[in-house]
Amino acid sequence: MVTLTHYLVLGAILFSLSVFGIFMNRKNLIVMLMAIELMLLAVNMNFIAFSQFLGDTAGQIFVFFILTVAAAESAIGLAILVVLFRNLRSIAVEDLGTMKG
Amino acid sequence: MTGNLLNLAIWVPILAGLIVLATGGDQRAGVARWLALAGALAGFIVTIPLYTQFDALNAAMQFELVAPWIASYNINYHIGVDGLSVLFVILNSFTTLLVVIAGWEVIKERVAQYMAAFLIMSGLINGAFAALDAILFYVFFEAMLIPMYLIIGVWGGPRRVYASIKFFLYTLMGSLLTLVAFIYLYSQAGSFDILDYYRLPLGMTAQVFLLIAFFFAFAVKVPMWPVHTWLPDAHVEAPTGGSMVLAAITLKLGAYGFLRFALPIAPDASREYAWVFVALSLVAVVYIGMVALVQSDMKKLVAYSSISHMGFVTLGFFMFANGMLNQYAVVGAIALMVSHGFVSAAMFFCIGVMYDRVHSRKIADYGGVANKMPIFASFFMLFAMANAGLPGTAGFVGEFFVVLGAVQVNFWVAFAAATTLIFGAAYTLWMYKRVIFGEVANDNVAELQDVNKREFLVLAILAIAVLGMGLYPKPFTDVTLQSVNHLIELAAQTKLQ
Amino acid sequence: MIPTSLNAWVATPEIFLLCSACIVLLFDLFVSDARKQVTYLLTLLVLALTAVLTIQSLQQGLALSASGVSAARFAFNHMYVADPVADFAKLGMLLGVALVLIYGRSYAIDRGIFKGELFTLTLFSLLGMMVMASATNFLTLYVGLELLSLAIYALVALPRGNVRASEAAMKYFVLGALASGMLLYGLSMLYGATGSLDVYEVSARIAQAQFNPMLLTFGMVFVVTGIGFKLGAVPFHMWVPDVYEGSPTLLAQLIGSAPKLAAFVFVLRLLGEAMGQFGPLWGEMLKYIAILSLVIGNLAAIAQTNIKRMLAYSTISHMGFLLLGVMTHSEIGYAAAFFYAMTYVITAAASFGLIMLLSRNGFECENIADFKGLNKRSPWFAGMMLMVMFSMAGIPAFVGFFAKLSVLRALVDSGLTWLAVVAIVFSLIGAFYYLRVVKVMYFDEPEGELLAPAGELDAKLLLSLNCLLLLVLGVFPNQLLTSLSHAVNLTMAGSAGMMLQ
Amino acid sequence: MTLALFYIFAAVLVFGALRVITAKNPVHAVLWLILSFFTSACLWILLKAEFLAVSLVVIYVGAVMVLFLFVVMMLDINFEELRKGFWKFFPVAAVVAAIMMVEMVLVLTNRYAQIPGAELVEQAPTVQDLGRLIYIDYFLPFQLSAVLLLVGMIAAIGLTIRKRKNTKYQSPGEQIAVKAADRVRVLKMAADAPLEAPAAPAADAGEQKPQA
Amino acid sequence: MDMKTIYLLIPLAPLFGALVAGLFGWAIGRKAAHTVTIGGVAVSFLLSAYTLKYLLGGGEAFNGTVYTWTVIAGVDFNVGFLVDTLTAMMMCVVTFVSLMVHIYTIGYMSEDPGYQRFFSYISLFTFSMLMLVMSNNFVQLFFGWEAVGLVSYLLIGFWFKRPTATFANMKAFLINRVGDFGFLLGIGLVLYHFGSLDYATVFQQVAADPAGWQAKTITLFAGHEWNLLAVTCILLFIGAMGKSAQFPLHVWLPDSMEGPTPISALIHAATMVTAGIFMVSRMSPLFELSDTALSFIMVIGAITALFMGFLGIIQNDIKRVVAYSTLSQLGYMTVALGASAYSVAVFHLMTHAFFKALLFLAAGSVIIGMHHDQDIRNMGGLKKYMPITWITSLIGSLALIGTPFFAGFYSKDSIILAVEHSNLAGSGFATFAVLAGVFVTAFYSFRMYFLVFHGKERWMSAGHSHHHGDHDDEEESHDHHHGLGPNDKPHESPWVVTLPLVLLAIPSVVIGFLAIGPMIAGDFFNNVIYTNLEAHPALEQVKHHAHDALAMGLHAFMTLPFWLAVAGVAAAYLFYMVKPDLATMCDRFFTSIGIKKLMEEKYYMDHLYINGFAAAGRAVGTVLWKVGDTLLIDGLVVNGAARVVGFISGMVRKLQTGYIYHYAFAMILGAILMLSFWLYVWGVSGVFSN
Repeated sequence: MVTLTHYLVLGAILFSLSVFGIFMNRKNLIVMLMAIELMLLAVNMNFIAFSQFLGDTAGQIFVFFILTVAAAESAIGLAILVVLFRNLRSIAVEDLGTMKG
Repeated sequence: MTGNLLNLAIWVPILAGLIVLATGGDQRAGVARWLALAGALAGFIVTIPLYTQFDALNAAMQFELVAPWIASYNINYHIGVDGLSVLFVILNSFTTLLVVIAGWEVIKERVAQYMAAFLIMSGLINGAFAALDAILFYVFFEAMLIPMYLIIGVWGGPRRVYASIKFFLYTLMGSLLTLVAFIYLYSQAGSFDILDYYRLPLGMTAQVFLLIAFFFAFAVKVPMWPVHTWLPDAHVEAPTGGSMVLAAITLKLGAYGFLRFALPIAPDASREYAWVFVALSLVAVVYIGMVALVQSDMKKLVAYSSISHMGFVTLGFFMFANGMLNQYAVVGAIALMVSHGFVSAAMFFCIGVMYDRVHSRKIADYGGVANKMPIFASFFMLFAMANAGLPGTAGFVGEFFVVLGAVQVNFWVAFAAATTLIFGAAYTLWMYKRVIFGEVANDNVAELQDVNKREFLVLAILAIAVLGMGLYPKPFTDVTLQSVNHLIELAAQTKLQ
Repeated sequence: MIPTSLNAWVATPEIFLLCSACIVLLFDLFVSDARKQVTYLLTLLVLALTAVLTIQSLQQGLALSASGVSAARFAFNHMYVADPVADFAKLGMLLGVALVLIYGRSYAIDRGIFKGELFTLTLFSLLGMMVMASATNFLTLYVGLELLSLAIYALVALPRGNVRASEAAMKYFVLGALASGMLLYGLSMLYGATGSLDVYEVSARIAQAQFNPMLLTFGMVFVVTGIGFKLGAVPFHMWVPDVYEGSPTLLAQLIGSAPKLAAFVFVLRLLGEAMGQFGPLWGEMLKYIAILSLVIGNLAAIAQTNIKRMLAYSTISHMGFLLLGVMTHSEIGYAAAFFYAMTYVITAAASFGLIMLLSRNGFECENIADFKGLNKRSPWFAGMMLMVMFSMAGIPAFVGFFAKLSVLRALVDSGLTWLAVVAIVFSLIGAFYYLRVVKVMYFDEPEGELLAPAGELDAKLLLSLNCLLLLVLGVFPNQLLTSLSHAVNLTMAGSAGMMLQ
Repeated sequence: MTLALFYIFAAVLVFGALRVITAKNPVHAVLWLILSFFTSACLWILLKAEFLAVSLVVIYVGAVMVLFLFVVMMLDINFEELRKGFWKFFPVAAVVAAIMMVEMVLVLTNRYAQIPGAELVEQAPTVQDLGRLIYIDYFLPFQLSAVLLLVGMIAAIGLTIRKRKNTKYQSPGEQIAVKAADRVRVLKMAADAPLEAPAAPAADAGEQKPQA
Repeated sequence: MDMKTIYLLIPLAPLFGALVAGLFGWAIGRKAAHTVTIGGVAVSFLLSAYTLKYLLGGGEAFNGTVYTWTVIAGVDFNVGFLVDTLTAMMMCVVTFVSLMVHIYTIGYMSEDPGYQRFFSYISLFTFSMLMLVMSNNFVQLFFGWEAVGLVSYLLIGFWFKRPTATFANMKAFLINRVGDFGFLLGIGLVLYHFGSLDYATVFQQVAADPAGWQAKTITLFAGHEWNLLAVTCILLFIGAMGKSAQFPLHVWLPDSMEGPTPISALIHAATMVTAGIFMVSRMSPLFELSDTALSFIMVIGAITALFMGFLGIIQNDIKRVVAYSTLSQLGYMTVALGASAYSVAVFHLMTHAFFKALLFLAAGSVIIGMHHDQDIRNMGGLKKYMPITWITSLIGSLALIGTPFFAGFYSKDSIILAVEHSNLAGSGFATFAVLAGVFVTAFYSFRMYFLVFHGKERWMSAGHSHHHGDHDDEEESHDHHHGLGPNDKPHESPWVVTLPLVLLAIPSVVIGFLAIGPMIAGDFFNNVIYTNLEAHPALEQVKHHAHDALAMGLHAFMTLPFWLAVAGVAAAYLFYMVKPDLATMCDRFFTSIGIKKLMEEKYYMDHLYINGFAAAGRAVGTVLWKVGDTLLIDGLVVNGAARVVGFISGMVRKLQTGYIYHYAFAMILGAILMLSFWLYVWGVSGVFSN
């Protein structure tokens, strides 16, 4: 019997993994962006699970919008990445350190 | 109508300051000077009725004015003076007038800003003395820091940056705590009206915390040992006018704060911990007296002497005997505040006169000034003697009564306090000897010119004030008596329940 | 469930803004690069008209409340509410954004970003803020937030050739996405715990104990994280200094001013209204965040030589102060925080406006040392900067003092006097770096050639008015204080009213 | 049966996710991400959210991931360089992530976190239901998400559009609109630039010149 | 004119002169300046004389207020006059000596550029001194007390270019301040316990219940009760010790000789230094009630009288000899006070004022004659060059040593009588001291007399190092390094100098004979000075003798003091006229046993003050400043706090590394911390325990 908790725990694991991916990644911004996608996936998992286990459709609508937003977000993120790459000739996270202190 | 007198005392200088500021750059410095003089004069004239119309037999607030200000916080524009504050409003306006004259041709850069800063500050200080609403008081009390900060920082000496920032932060530290105290009182009383606070019952713990907060705000301002170290720096670096106002007025604001806030609002805690204040005051008198003795910088010496004198003032405020304040001590302390206003302003002005000529404040750079500046030397002698508390000068009245009061409370306190008679004379006269007496010490001194008319005017006015108060202090003490009695009643009550 | 209805008129300001933004977008295509002034003026016109509509809405709301009816008017099937808090906040945002454009005009021209994107994206971000202010549904709240954020990410990167700008944009983007992921995770938990996405519904279910407290509070932790990021509170503040420094100054101004109001309303709706019952818990969390913000913000600011970075850290500490107001979870506290946010918008706008005034083509005013001897160059603007700095330091009689006063009062009222003492200790440390700016302007001699402030006359005039407003509001804060606290009271009463249904 | 499927999909999903963040090659990472999305879609189908599962595949795998791949390919990146120093930071990062995971799992599996009566719906909402909700109840967010996409478009175009470097063209509008003041200002700049900022700011100024 | 107006005029006339000469001296010139000041003092003297006559003629003593200085706690602090016989006598002495000094100054200061200033000062002094003696309350007394101190300060430092002068005046002021310190506390106690500072009120209270007041105690140290009046009186007397230069606060007086000689005569011999004596006499109702205080006074006086006399023997500066003599004589007066013979003290005060002023002025005349060489070793045989000075000096010296029928004899013998009959503790020592003092006095007085006026004309001998100054230089005319050249001859001073000598010589001879009757035996001081004759019967004995001045004089030839004085004179003659070698031998002897050194160092009192207290004060001040203020408060706390903040700030800054992953890490860490906090809250609420 798959319970709500199963999905929530799965969401939590995914969430933690993506967080891990974000702060452990030193070299590649694209992977960082992908980790963010993973995080949204985890959230979506939660929403759908709640929605289906509580019998409330609103959660699924939310997921729908998250998907939309994520798409726009990816577009902008990648655009910034491209701009950055043109300036820096690199997408290594470590090279993004001119401003600090 | 009478309330508007105070309004005038506050806003006339501020307005004048803004007008002076509007004259702009130094190409119109002359206009700025005359406008400033007119403004300062007007500011002083409007305060005269505060004295002439003051009812000395009445302990209540006079010239009161209440207008709603920030209704949602129950903050009112509530001003008024009683015997504790009226003198300082006048003294402040008087000093501002002198400061404007003192800086007449000495200040050559950014004249308008200089004059305006003093005028605005004068209004703000008057406001602080007249405020009967805690927030109003706080606003004036703090806002005053801004012009003073600029005065020290812009027209000051070589270490002006350090001094000005130290001055600002030191003072801010204390006053911020007081702000919390005010808010606490507000949460208890539902109003920021100081007179409401007087009636507010408070537990001992609350009173102690309030007293600590007030201590920080006002002890820094006074300044009491050990939070005094901003003063020598500020004084040394400030231009002459700045030192005059600092010593003559703003220090008084700290002492006034004890009278207006600490004693009546937290009477039980004040009585309980009066010994702390007494101890710190005595340290100020003795310790600082000794420190003053070894200063090589004239301004620093006078600055330390100010601390020592202010120690006398705070000593006078906390002379409790059997739960009652001693009237001699309190009146004496207030008289000392007024007289110190004259004397310290005069001392700083004298040093300024020499500094303008020689550009040094080091005692070692002088010697034999009397040979070249006999008139100046005579005035300086008078003020030095007043600083040492010689009878017949203003400086005596306060010290005399504080000691007389202290004897009634505790002989040894009086004993320690009376050492100022020796220390005060020692550091003042030793400096005077090294600076004024002797053969002409160097070429700088040899080229000295005696005081000019402008300087003579300031010196003469101050000399008249110093002698006048010394020979006939009754007009000064009379106005305070009833209010002091009232204060003693307030400080003798218990707010514990 | 609340009856569905569109009731779109309530949202006139946003609808107008959206339409106008699209018109501006289209119009701009037909304007040559040299005539972007026209777009600029059009944008300002849009802002002005939106403001008029918002004022109307506000008046309507106040009139309703005066007649004893709830001031809150709902639209879009209860996805949107127009209440006085929202309307006031929107006015603040409109003002903030307008000031960004006006102060930044010549700056933007000099840096080649005076383009259609600037105007449209700014308008869209404003739309996002306004939606956030009026959102009563987690979904609307989220979409508004993303609209605001995405537009700003793009704006920061707008000077495309600028390494620092793109670096800032990237940092902002990644961390912002992380934060919104956290926020979403939290929202999903809130949803799971209560089964609803509606602020009032959630509040009502909490009141009726129809929820899972553990999941709810678990989600709340993540929500607080997201809020912390938006406000730039420690430890979610790391983006703030880099983004302020890297982005063009006018965008730093945009980031530093209006969105704070949106974030405040966001906090108010999510924590204050939806989870007001759990005030003690999130209040406790916010307390530590606020203290940390005060500590880190003020301490780090001291070491800065770059004025934008310094202002960034100063913002962090200001947000700490704002959160102190919120964390009391009392109406007084909310009102104080609202006042704080509102006045902070004006103050921040003035500070960045002054920085831009001193920048010119080829010269970026960004070091504190660039202010050296400003009093000699331009006494007037030195005086203005002085007012801004003292206002930020909380010295009376500037408005910053009353902002701090109101927060401190809220703290003392809540019995947190010790916290008030902590707050003032750090604002004392804070005063040091504001003083330093004044010191540089007044005490130091100017280096090199005396450069007078650049900028157009209108910007200068408005900037002066803006700075003087700090003084005027400092002397007469009553009207604003009363209005804002009245608005907060109405909103909180409204949410209580909704709960009863 | 469902449980077994759940565990299989979950295992694949977690593994895929792990590989996404540890993959040496970003292209591989993208592919692993696609796998994760697919398995998620499968899980959503187990949750009877078929429409969303399909949407996920269409939107993410079809559009977003392709965009990612496109960008990865377009940027000329030295992948070997990117791998260096990965394991150096691993322990701390892993510990922190593990703590987070443990805490979250601990909470979610706690019995107080269980929602009583939470059962998978018998009848999942149809596409029609969803559509009604989106277009009627959630009209405002829907409109706004449209705006969002518009913003995404404007931003992407505004940031990345490039005029070709080798095309030289005139802009008559600019030429006409030039004012005397502009010329004067240019001259003035030349005069005070060296005075104002010796080294570093000059470099900054250079960087700020628009590329195009 | 009613009396109050007269009394007002008496001090105001010299004040007027002082103000005119001081403020407008530059405009009105020398002649006008001295005219107006002398006129003022003359008016004052005439009116004082009139007052005395009026009171002697049965006039009412006056006690009234001029104006109210201030009112605090319901107590009036007034400026007012109490004019009774004591006051009147003092007024006459003060104004008369002052007048003489004024006249004398015309001659003495004729070459000084600060001529007008000097006149202004001495007139101001006269005013201050009159205010002091005419006061009817403690405040005004203190006023005058400090005002004379101020003028003394100004006058000692009159030649402000001399480092020694400016050192001396500061020293004088500070030592006096030490006395005032006690005095002020004494006044404080008086106000505290009597609730008033008016003499009349205070004395009435004492008179109403002497036993009660005597029994009153004060707690100074926990558990120890002290007699209130003893404490009060001793404190008041400490003030007198400062002003009247009593051991150990005497050190300023010899140094004060740095001032011009006229003021040494006026201030540091005749008037100001006697203020302490006057004050104690004035307060006799208080002092009478405390035997402890009286004993203290007597012992202090005795020490001063004897040991300061010793120092007079070894002085070579003509003024210093007189100065030590003054110290010694002040000791005599103090001893008399201690013996409750207040009237005797005052009597000696008066006679001493005349002959000591005379001696000083004569010394000044000698100094003029010697062209400002003050070393008696360079003098000798001046008798024939300066006859008037010589004869008046002789008179003065005779009066000083107590030659029968001279003024000093009556007063000094009365003191000795009183002390001999005193029954207080310490009177034995005092008796010895005053008797020994007689010999010492005679010895040093005549040592000086012989060295100056008789013997070889030593200024002619080469080898003394002083050079003749340049008299053309007006500015420098009063500098130290002057003297008579080997070929110059001293000459008698002008009449303005000698006239005061003569005028002072007359009372030095006759005043004792004339006044002892009324002042000591009569009822001149009856209602003024209060003596408890039952407790302190000494005065009774004196009165007994004083009935008949002639008989007392005759009787003196058979008393010990007379022969002691004769012995002193004879010894001086032997040592300095007949056998100078003997003097050298003694000198060598005392040097070998160290006593000479002790005396040359003035019993090391100056060392104690300068290298002891003053140096310690400065050292402590330096330590407090450098360590307390600069190092601890400023360095450690203030700047230390700033540094700590700066340091933390730098640390905090380092946290901001610029890398996204660190930023993200911080965020996650924050989230985890909040999560943990939340878990903790839930844990506390007991969720995880069951």
